[in-house]
Amino acid sequence: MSPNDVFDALILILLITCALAIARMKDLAAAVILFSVYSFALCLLWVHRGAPDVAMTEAAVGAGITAVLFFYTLARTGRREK
Amino acid sequence: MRNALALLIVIVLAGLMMAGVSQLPPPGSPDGAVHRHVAAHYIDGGTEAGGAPNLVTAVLLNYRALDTYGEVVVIFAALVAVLAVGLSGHSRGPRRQPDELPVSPVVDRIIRLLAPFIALFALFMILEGHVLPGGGFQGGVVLGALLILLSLVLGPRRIRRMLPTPALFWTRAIAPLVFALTAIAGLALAGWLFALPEPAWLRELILVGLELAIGIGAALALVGFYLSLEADHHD
Amino acid sequence: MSELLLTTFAAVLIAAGCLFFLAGTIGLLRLPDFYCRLHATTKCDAVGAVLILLGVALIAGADTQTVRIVALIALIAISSPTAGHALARAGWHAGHRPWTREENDEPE
Amino acid sequence: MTEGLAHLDYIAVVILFAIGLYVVLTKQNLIKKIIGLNIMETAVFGLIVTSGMVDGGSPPLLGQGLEPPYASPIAHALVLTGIVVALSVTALALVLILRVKAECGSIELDELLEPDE
Repeated sequence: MSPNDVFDALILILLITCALAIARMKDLAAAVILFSVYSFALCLLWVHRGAPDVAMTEAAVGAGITAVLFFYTLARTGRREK
Repeated sequence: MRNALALLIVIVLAGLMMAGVSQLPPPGSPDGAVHRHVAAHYIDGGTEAGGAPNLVTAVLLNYRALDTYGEVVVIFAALVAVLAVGLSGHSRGPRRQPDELPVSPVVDRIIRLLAPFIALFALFMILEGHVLPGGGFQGGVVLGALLILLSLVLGPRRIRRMLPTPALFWTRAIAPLVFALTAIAGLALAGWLFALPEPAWLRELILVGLELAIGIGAALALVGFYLSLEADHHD
Repeated sequence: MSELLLTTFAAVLIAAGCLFFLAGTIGLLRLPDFYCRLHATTKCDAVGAVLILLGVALIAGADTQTVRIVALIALIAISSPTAGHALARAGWHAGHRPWTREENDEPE
Repeated sequence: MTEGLAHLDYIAVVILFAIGLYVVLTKQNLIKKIIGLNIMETAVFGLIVTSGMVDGGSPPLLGQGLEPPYASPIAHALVLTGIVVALSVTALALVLILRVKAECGSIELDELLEPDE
């Protein structure tokens, strides 16, 4: 197993952990923040896969703008899931 | 009960997908389906046929320009739908207004300091997108993020004043318009839609124009999404 | 000889940066309240990342890459403390009060 | 990659997709459903980018001194368009949710589906 594989495997584990945490989370604001973390991990993986274009877009869209849009919605609908 | 049923469905589906995925060649092997057909041709074609050294841009703006046109139209349609469905001028749900926290002077100063650099970087990504990683969408997204950041710090009203409505009306549609123009120009000059005409400088000019249009369109779409979600005093 | 010296120095810088990140992460997991955790993580962001980038810049040598790395260091040095400040301010406004030993004997 | 781990990426992607689908199916909160939808989308993007990768490949940039083999540019272009469209979909869904909240006063699906007396 090369260091590259270890790196890949760690990121994949981080991704799955984040996704599971998002699924369990009752606090929607925390879920959105976790989704940002998830997006950043994904974009790390994509730089590693030789896709810098995609990684840049994902960093700006997934981690930045999506979170802002979600937060503005949460400000009006309440942050707790019933 | 319903959750258990959903879990069962998901597990069955995941099992089927696992079975399908295990038939694929392992990721990274050069004989995957993705690498064998047109991709090899695109890479061999190089800068001459593709029009841009960044092959992603070449695929987006030259080989698959029609697809990109469709996508640009999708984004524009989403923007129109958001603006139409948005709560502007309607009875709004009570917004849980946090008592106004004035912007910290530190944050305000730093954002003002950094904003020109971010804008420069976004422009660089758009204009150099056919050579280096980057391009219309990436740069446009960064530009949109910058505008959103500014409106978080300076207040949405300032941003609205920066983007006056009559100008916005046409600028929002710039990406589909420029794409349609390019398609027709290609048809007239070289015989097929989105053809890039011969002299190299003209090609590059067209590519940069397309990138700029995509970038501005994407940035304005993002700002439009943001403003209509944020809207308390939409005009 | 100087090559070796340079590489060693770069390695030391990168290792120090990683140490900062480790400390910051442990702090994030172990410290009792929002402000302490922020205190730990902001430092690892600012100092750790800058140290690692300095090491990388040393290895890259006099190159166009180095200019970009220096610009990156400047941006991180400016923006990371600002983000920490904004977070702490927002936390205070949202009603988090600093943890003190007298009020809560048991850290969570 | 070593033999047993060869399909690790694909397996992870399938797991992510399944988690997203589970969130979409079971959660009653509409915003949570949208987050689940986003996870599903990113899982699909992950699948496409991963299948476009070549071992030891470099980003598909000509004239930058990068050596072939290059990763497949088609996969990257597809995902690029996909990300931006996904964002548009998310924004539209969020605006619709705000509208539902304004009209019906709730964004929990089970409360919305209860027949009014």
